[in-house]
Parts: sequence; C-alpha cells; structure tokens
Amino acid sequence: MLNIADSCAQAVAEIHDGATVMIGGFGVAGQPVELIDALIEHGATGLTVVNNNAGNGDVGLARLIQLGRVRKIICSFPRQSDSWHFDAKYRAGEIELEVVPQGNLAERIRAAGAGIGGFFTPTGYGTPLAEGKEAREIDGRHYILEHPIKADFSLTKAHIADKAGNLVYRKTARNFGPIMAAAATTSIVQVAEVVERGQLDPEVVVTPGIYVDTVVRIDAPAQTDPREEL
Amino acid sequence: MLNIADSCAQAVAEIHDGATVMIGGFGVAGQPVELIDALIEHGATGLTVVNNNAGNGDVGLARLIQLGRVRKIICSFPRQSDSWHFDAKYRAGEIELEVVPQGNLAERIRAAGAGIGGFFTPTGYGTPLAEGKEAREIDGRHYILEHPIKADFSLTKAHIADKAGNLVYRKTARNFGPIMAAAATTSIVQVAEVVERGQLDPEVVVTPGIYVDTVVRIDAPAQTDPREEL
Amino acid sequence: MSEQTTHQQAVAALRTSETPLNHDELAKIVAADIPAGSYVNLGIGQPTLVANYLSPEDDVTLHTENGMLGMGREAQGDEVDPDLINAGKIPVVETPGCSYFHHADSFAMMRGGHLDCCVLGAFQVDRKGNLANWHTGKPDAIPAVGGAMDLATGAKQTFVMMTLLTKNGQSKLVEECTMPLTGVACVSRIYTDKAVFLIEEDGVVVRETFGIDFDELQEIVGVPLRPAAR
Amino acid sequence: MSEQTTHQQAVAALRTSETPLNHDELAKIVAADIPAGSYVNLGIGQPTLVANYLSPEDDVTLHTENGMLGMGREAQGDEVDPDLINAGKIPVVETPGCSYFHHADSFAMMRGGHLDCCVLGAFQVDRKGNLANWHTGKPDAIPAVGGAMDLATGAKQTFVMMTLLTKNGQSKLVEECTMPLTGVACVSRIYTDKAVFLIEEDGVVVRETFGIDFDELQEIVGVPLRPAAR
Repeated sequence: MLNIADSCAQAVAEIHDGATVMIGGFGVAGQPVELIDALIEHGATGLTVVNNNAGNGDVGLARLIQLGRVRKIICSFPRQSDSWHFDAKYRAGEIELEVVPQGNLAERIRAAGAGIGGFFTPTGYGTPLAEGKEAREIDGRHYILEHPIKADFSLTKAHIADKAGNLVYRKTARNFGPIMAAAATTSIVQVAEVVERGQLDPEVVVTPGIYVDTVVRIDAPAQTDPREEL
Repeated sequence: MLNIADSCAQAVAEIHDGATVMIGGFGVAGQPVELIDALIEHGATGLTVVNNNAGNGDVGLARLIQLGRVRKIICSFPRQSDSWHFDAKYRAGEIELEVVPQGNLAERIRAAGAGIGGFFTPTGYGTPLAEGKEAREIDGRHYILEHPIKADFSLTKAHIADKAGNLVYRKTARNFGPIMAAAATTSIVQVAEVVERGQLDPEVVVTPGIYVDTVVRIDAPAQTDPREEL
Repeated sequence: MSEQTTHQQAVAALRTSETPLNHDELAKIVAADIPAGSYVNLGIGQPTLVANYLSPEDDVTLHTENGMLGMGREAQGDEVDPDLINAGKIPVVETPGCSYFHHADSFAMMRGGHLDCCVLGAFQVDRKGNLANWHTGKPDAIPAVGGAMDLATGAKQTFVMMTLLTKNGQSKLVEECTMPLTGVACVSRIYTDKAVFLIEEDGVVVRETFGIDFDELQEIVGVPLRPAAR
Repeated sequence: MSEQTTHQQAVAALRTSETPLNHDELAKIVAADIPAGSYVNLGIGQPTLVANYLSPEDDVTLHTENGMLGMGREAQGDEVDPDLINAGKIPVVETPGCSYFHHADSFAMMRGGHLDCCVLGAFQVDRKGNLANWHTGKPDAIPAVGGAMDLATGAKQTFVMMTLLTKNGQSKLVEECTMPLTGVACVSRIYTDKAVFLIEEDGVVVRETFGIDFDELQEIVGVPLRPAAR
C-alpha cells in the first residue's frame, strides 16, 4: 500500500548504512534534489550509489560523496569538469568505482526489476569494460554477459502521482525513473502533485503503482537552469 | 519514413513466402483482423507465425492455418476449444509447433527489438519446456537461457497513429503490439485513425514512430463480442 | 455490527467447518488470507472466485497478465468493451487507479517478484511445492502452457486452490509430481475442500481441516503431514 | 532557384574543395549524406553541428539517448525547460511528432539497430573500423564512457567526424587502434577536414579529398588507401 510521506526526511528515514541506493536523473532533469538533501541530512553511510554520473559541483550526490558516505558508485560517466569531490575521493582510494556503459547500466537496472538473471549485450564487447566477463557469439554477433543491478532503495522524481502510486513524468526527466523504481526493494519518489485515484488516465500511466512504495510531495522543487550545470 | 497504405492489400503486399510474421492480439483485443484477412487474400505461404494462440474458429489465423499457409507456429497456448484447424494440421504432422511460456514469448520478442542476444529467465526451469536449453544458477536462483524471436513482418492493431508513425493503443488491446512492432524488420499496423504530427501528446506515445513502417486506416474495424470467442 | 465484522465472523466459522467446503466457501478463506494492500493475480477457473470475496477495504489490486493492474469485476451489458478483457478473455471493467501496459512489461512485473500473491489451480502438487497444472502428460495431448509457468514462478507467494482428490479418489497432494512440472518448489500453500496445507522447508503442515480429522486426512493423502503448532 | 537547390550546389562544391574543410563545412557534407527519412543520433561535440544543416524537407528525426525522438534545436530564452535537455545536457525544444521514453527503452532502440545512423567523434579509428573515443589509455585517467559504446555498436551505420591529424600531426586513422576500444568493427565512414574515408571489407577507400592529393594523403595516413572507383 502506498505510503504518502509528510516530508523528505520521513521518506528516507529507513535507508540504512550499507544500503544500495539508486538515484534517478540525467543532468538536472529528473534529479530528486530534495530527497538527496534529505539523505545527506539523514546520515546513512557506507552506501553503494547507482546513478548516471558521480556528482557535480558541491551539492547533491557530490556532497554525499564529499562527506564520505559513498563506499562505491556504479555509473556510466563519473569524470566531468565539476566532479571534483568524486575525483578526489577516487584518487585517494576512498571510493570504489564501477563504470558501466549507459545502455548496459539501464538494461541491468531493467533486468533487476524484470526478474532476468542475466543477458547478453553487444555493447562493450572487445573493450576494456568487457574484461573478465563471459563473451559469446550468437547468430554471428558478439555479446558479453551482464547481470542485474538491484537496489535496496531508489530515489527518483516524477511529475504527478495518484493515490494508487501510479506515476507520470515530464519530458526527458523520465530517464531512469521508471526502471529504478522497479529495481529497488523500496522505491521513494518525489512528485510535484498527488491526485486521487482515477484522476490519471490509465492509458498514460508510465510507472504503475505496484513499483512505488513512498511518495512525497515537494511544493516548490528546485529548478536549476540546465546551462548552469555544464 | 512512414508509409500510409491505401488498403490492407497494399499494406501486406510485400510479405513473401517463407516469411516469419508476428500477429498481435490476445483474444479479440488487439487482433488485426483486417490485416490477417488481407494476408489470407494475398496468398503468401510457408509462413512461420508468432502469436499467443493458434487460431480460433474458422476465420483469421485459423483460416490461414486451414489453408496450409503456416509451416510453423510459435505460441504459448495452441490448444483451445475451437482451435480445430490447428489441431487437425498438428495431428496430421503438417504444422510445426513451438510452445513458449507466455512471459518468455513476450520477453523473447522484446529481446529481438532491443538487441539482446539472449537472456536467463526463471520461467520454465525444471519443466519439459526447458529440455535442451542451457540452465544456470545465478545468485541462488535457477534460470534457463532463451533467445530472441525476430520477424520479417509484424501485423498489429493500434488505436491512433500520427504521421510520424507514433502509436497509442486502447486498454488491453495494447498487449503484444509494441513489442512486435519493434521486433519485426517491417511493422505493419492497422489503426482506427491517422492524425497529423503534433496531435498526439509526446508524453503518451506508446510506440514511437521509429518502430512503424506502414499504417493503414480501417474505417470500421471488426468488433467481435469477446464472449462469443470463448 | 458492521458488514465487515459479519464477514470476518463468517470466515472464522468456515475455518472450523465440520463439512468439506464448496468452491465459494474456499474462495472466502483464500480472500481472507490475502493481506490488505496486496497485488494479486488470480488464475483462470476456481481461483477467479476469490475476487468475489475481496472487499474494497482490503485494497487488493488485481493484475491480469494481458496488461492491466486494477482490473475490476466482469463487465455487464453495455459495459462490455472488446478492448478490455482479462486473461480468461472475459470482458471486465476498470477500477479507479488502474493502469495499462504491454505484454513484456506485464510479465516483467510478474517475473520480477512484484506481485504479492498468485492463486492457481493444479493437477498435482508435491511435498516440495512442485506444481503440475498445465499438461496431463498424455503422449497425444497438444501442449499448451499460456502464462501458467510465469505465474507459478513469478509471484512472491503461489497459492494453489483445488479439490483434494481426483475424480478417482486419488490425492492431488503427492509425494512427487508424476505429471510434467509447471514450476519447481513454487507453491507455499494449498487450499482444498478438505484442508489447508502449508508447504514448509521440513514438510507439509495441515493448518485447517474441514469435515475430516487429521488421521483420516493423513491416510488419504499419503504424504507425511504435521498438524500446525497451536 | 530554390533554397534547397542552392544548398545542394554549395555541398557539391564542398565535395571538391581545394582547401581543407572547417567543422561547419564538414558538417554540411555529413548532413547531405544522411538519407531523407533517417533516424539519427548525433554525438556530443563536432557531430552536433550536423543538426544545423539538416533541412525540414530531409525529414530526419533526431534521437537523444536520454529518452526522446524528434529532438529539436537548442532552446532559447523562455523556451528553456529544465526537464527537456539533450544528451549533452543542453536545453532543447520539441518538434511535432516527437515522443518521450525511459532510459532502458531508449538504449533498446539504439542497441536493437533501429537508428539508421549515428555520428561520433574519435581519438582513433583503424582500418577495420575499430573505434577508440572514450579513454586515452593514460593509466591515471578516470574512466568514463557514458553512452559512447552503445552508440558505436547500436546504429545501422556509425560515422566518425574528426580532424584527420592530432595536434602533433599524427594520423588518427591508424593501422590498429592503440587506445582502449569503444567498439569493434563498427565504423563505416570517417569524415575529416582533409578527406572522407569509407571502411570496406577489403580496406580503406578515399571517397573525397579536400586540399590534398591522394599520394600526399597516403603518405600522412600510413594505412593503405584506395581511391574510390569513378
């Protein structure tokens, strides 16, 4: 049954030390800014974080890394012009890094939610990221075997939730949201609006409520101009 | 670029003898009745057909089978109270049958469209349908390896197409439509309505136009009362 | 006294029934055992009856594998929509908060362990929880599996509903299934007209009996049974 | 004379340019080589310029891997929406007929071979079409791959756009890549300031040269070249 939390603090309260936490968003789009802030405040540590990047600037995921709360990060693109906190921790040997091609990252997250035990993907074959992975030629094409990435918790951002937990998103802010919600044991979603059951058209629901455990409404979510993040 | 056919006959004209053809629908919902009729009329033979069932009564897929046009069928549930044409051909050794659990069927079709070379699924492990398939224990659970099912053509039914080929469906008539359109080299879709680009909300598009080759508008599609088919 | 309380008392009375239960009485017990807020798939046949005894206060959401969560009751008269059917191909109605999705997403939901419970019929269940319900094993039978294997292995819990004895008086709860399996070690509970059985690590526990005592039950079942701890 | 005809003449003139091409001139040639109706992904950096030279008559649909087909131009002023960005995290606008989807669906689209063409930058390409564009191979570099490997292996054709020589005057078209690979045998064409190369089964063909003759080009590239058949 859907838990509608009163605050982000309440929404993230059960995240325990050592948890694997997926964090949605690609750039600023779909980033659950307020939930990440609440996780920082909450204090859980020794986390494994799954995100497309490894934090930007001094806030959000970057701040979580700076504070030493992240033991390991699984992402596709850690190195950016403003990923200095990750860079420092990495060079100091204080954070473990698993780099995954973005499509394999997405498919591995999808596989976790979909009960797939592993899949053969052509992406990465013959590259350093295939080292140690099983390779196989199928029907004349080369593949490597990848396994699901599951999480204890996911923090994502959607646009509207109904009281059955069904979600719709806005534009490219959809990105990792639907697959992370499905891959996590407990999925926590921040939304701009919560409506009654029956107020979302069942044809346009993107994430069915079965994948959503907790929603929290953020009255005025942070909106960064994407250009400031480059 | 999207081909908007003038008739079902024109839409199916390129289906060649020996082709693999996916046919959408679950029961009457989503069944591309007029396209199947056109395929019967067209005369292509030696077909491999992928569908959830093996035809009902004397029309549609059942008629195609009766006429001896289907060399092989890949489906989850061939045996029904009114699947007499399939039953007769099967007992006469005139049609090859591959039975696939419904979820593996759907995932194999999805894999074909998604460029996955194979996947480990728990469904079917330890059953007769796993015979001859690679089995593997991953993280304490048993899986078997399944491979994609690709098609030369797919015949499916959607509700509305725009001129970019984007599709929306109606209720449970969605079923196999989106994954079959993606798994076929040439996807042919019958719709009740074709609208201009920009008239479908981009948030609610279920099948993006990239997966659609040909659409044909059916003014008054056949509507069977589902209860008559039981 | 509220309607709900009356219902609970009626179910409590059934649990100590001194006569075997009919299908509807058994369906009431299964319905009462499903925790509030659950997501449930009811198989075709006897399990479908369970829906009649779920009350809105239970907030149980029904899944149908042809692509819907929040499936409502059977459609009547003008409510019948050929595009809205359940897995048994019966026309149904929507409930507020329902959603639609395609076949691969629907079975991913099941396979990924997101459904709390699935209720299935059976030909045989054995002491290890192996299930046979798709194929009698007769050499001339045309195999047809549908979604049975996906349902059996996908849900968090799989309940079986069946009459305890075959028409010939043989127990369907057996030492080891002799018919082709649907799923391995997947059944956790068996609801029958004569008793409710729990499949546990160390054997089969009898939770309730209906019009039969433990010793008589042990005699007709054959498989070693334990009474439930009081 | 129509605007379109003028543009075609300008491109034809560029193809026989007697001076090396600048980035914009090269982008015009790439744009002219993309067949009408194509679905295309343009990588970050130099390839992005190609979008400026695609005209609406070409009906080319742009894909951005963060979940959109039908991506429009860069957003200006009030058009900026933090929820609508491209893979380079630049705000963009919609085009009529666009659609949104989640990350796993977006990369399935790419991996499944549905994009006609993808244009990427490169550090090195070798005569077999192997691509290196994600990692310089320096031991202290933090690895970051993003979607590069998915793009390289996913599209039906992968074009590379790059300057032919490094800052130190070394050819980036090499006998065999020495940097870590992004993809194996994935590049079919290389567009450079000095020439356009086709990677064929039996070697590298020079399609056009810009301000350099074949013999000079052969000397600076080193890899055995063949002139295109006239």
